[in-house]
Amino acid sequence: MDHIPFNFPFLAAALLVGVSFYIIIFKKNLIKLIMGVAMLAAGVNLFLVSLGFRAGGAAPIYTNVTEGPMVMPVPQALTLTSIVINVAVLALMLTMVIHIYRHTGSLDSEKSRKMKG
Amino acid sequence: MTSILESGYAFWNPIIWIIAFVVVMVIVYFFRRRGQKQYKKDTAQARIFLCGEEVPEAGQRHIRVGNIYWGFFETLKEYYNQVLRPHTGIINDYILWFVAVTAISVIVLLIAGLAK
Amino acid sequence: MAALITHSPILIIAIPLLAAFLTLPIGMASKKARNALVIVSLTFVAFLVFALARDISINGIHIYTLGATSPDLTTPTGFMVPVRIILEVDGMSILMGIIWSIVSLAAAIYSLSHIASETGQNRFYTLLLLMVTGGFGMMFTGDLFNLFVFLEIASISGAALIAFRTRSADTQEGGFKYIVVSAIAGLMVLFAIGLLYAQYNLLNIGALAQVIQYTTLDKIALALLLIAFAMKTGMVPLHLWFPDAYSVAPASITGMLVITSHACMYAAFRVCFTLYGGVIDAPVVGWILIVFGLLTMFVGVTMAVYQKDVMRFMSYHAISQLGYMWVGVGVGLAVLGNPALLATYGRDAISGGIFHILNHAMYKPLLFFTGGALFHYTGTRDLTKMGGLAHKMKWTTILYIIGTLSISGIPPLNGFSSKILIYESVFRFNPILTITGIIVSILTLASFTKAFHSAFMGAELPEYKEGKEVPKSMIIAMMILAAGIVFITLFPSLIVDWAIHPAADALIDQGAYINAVTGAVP
Amino acid sequence: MLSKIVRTVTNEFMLFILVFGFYIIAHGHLTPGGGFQGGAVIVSGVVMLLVAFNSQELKKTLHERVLSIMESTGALIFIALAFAGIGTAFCYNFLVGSPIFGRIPATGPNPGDIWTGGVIPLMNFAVGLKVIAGLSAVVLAMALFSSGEEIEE
Amino acid sequence: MRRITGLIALIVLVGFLVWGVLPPIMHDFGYPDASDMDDYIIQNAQEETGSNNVVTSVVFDYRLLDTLGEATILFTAAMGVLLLLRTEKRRKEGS
Repeated sequence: MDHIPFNFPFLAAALLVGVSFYIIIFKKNLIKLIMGVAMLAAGVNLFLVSLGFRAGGAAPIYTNVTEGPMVMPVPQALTLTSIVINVAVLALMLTMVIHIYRHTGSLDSEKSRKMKG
Repeated sequence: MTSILESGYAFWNPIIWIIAFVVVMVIVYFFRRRGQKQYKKDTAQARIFLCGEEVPEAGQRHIRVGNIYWGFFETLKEYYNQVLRPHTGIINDYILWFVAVTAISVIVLLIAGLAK
Repeated sequence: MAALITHSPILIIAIPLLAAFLTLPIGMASKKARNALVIVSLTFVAFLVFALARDISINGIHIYTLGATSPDLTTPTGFMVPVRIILEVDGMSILMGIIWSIVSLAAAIYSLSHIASETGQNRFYTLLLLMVTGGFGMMFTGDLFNLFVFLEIASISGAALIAFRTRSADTQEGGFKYIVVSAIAGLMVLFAIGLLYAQYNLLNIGALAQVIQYTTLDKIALALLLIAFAMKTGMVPLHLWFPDAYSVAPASITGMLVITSHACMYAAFRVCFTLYGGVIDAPVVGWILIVFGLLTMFVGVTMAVYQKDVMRFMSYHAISQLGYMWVGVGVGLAVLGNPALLATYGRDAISGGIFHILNHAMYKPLLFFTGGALFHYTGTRDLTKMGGLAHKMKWTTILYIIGTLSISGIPPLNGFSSKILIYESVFRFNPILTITGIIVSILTLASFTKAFHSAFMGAELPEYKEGKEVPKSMIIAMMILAAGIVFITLFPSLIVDWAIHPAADALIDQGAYINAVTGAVP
Repeated sequence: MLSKIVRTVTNEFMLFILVFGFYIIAHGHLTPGGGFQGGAVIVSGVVMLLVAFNSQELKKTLHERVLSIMESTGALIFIALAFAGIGTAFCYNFLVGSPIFGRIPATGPNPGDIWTGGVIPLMNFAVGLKVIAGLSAVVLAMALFSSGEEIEE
Repeated sequence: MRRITGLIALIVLVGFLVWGVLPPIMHDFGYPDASDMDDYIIQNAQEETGSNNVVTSVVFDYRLLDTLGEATILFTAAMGVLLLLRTEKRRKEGS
């Protein structure tokens, strides 16, 4: 199989990181901010898992596999770990946002702010 | 002696410092012994004298934190206006600072790499 | 005993984990048994840490390969690259481990009565033990991705603990800010790990340090790693989340969070000195650290003078103290490539920075604990509502005075002995740094005097007439840290010779770290 | 609480979801999958139940207390399996070559044998138990809290 | 003002990231530079761990401590969520 132009998966991962940073910086809604964090995690995971790809490689599982090169297993393991970590982080973030909304009645990061200076 | 800390120019020894401190305290106590003899506690001598005025209650008499170092903040008002501006308390700004500082340091590192 | 020492690195990580998994079932049965479990496990871990420290002072770097046929078999036989996760404990790691064991034990003892009136204590102690696990893992691991995992463990449990008091909105806000910042910093660390993995197909720090090239991708990865860890540390201008998170947490957790930020600082040092040590553009990175360190010192202390909330006030002081460490170690990093200057003052500067980490880890949790005692007594964190508390809280007052003198570098306390190391070594690099440090120290003393007057001095206020001194376990926890302060005060050079100089040499000597992994001759 | 049709279909499908999830957990060392993936599949079934019936109905069958105990149990089994290898080294796969799950498969492509993998299948089960309990506890707690009534610990 | 600075910083950082992952600097997608560790694992995973699924053998044998930490993080998150969503009605020692 030939080269994929512009390292497209890496490029997509980097652009996904950029878009999610845009969301995190410029969207005041806390739920949107959490979505931005989730997208950031997705971008990093896409980058990690696409690191291990080898052209024409099969999944690194020997059960009834056809002979040939195999893609790297370690990035897939790292991605699995990072996915679970991000699930945990998102669950906790959403819990705190629920509480913030209970207390302040607002999801705007500027209106629901108590501490400054 | 396990207390001598060799630091660049000189050394630092807390034991010697403490000994000197105790000696000075002894001298101070000696001077204090030779003070005014006919001072008696719990008499009119011990009461606070405020130009003959009535001394206010404990609650009013206490200087609260807001009033301490008023002149300091008055002098440095301009500085504090500047330094308080980034402390917005908005989470989006925090991440914006992170992105900005990361970008700046990447630029610095790459330019330094080019220079050599 | 020998087997215990051999396995101690993983036991130190795994025993708090096991205790955390056991806390909930046991706590449902009996409260006393749960508290006993927490205290006993943390005490045993502290004992293991000191035994390991003694072993390292004798035999050098302690290495542990997980899952291998023999713990010291770092690379598979007949293969040059480490495949499994390797724990690597050297002088610097074990110093951080000693700090973390002492402070976590003190915090657990402090919590016994500080949160006695709250619900959900089983889960509180579970998360506390998990946080201890994360901290030890960050300090002892020799694997980049493993570092990221333990960083996330410490961050998530810390965020949940910050938001422990759910009745008020600001705790939730502080916890939310902390976890968002931690998640983004952790993801950037992960991105940098991916950049390194893409080039060298390695995750072990020592093996990476052997083959790293300092290419463009490595520079981007270095910037991402350094700034992400610095953000977790609370370096100006990335410190904005710091007071929000630290001021609302329960005081015992705040004391532990200080050490987690030191652990992130340790990770940043590990990246600069060990991972990139051979190839790094030392003066540039050193000056980056120095400039941000100066900003951190000055902005932190000036913001602290301005504060009226006792915990925010102390959090800003924590920020400004972190600046001393950045400056000291940054100066050492700036002259890393120059052996003559390194021998003249670079090593002293690094030692001063690390010594300040130790001292700060003793007196800043103590001050946070006294702040928590004030909160426990008055029910508020607002200094404007306090006054005349010294009449009731005698022990707290004495301990607060010890911490204040120590943090403002008043001789003969330990803050002075580390600050004089930093001042005199940094002076030869650039006098401006020393002058700034002295000014910051003066402002620190001034602001703590202000807080002391407004909280403790003055006549007894009517609203605080009744009520008595805080419970005994809080006093004991503060006493532990005060005892550490007094010991370091009396024998500074003992500490420096036994703990600080080995740590500084462990940072400087990159070859030993690499050899411990790859077994190659330098 | 949705209509009767939805509830009946959910009840029927729950069985298949459970079987599929346990299949993924059990064959984690032979085919793509493992404890986390299978656990997530089963928790998706729990979420389906949560949508079909409301949280109060589900609370009668799933208690946070039981779920917490289950999660702690899974975690304890996991770390105990990791500790068990400490004779050689922590996390050592001590069951390879032993009668339990001890067979070594033929190198290279092979049809696969369920009786291999050493501690890996056991750890898959422990992690699966943990993920099922933990995630469903989280989802249930959030649903109960946002539906207005507080959970009891 | 904030929007301008934010956009500039964002574009600079993401520009560096994109520039870094494009071919001259990053390796071509599908043709990694080095793969010693992964080749070793692919070759020896079956004998050492007895598992056909190499990813599972990495997750549960070679990098088991990461997986332990990952399970711990899930445990932590469940603990944290149940801690934060606990009842506030009972003032007595709860849980």
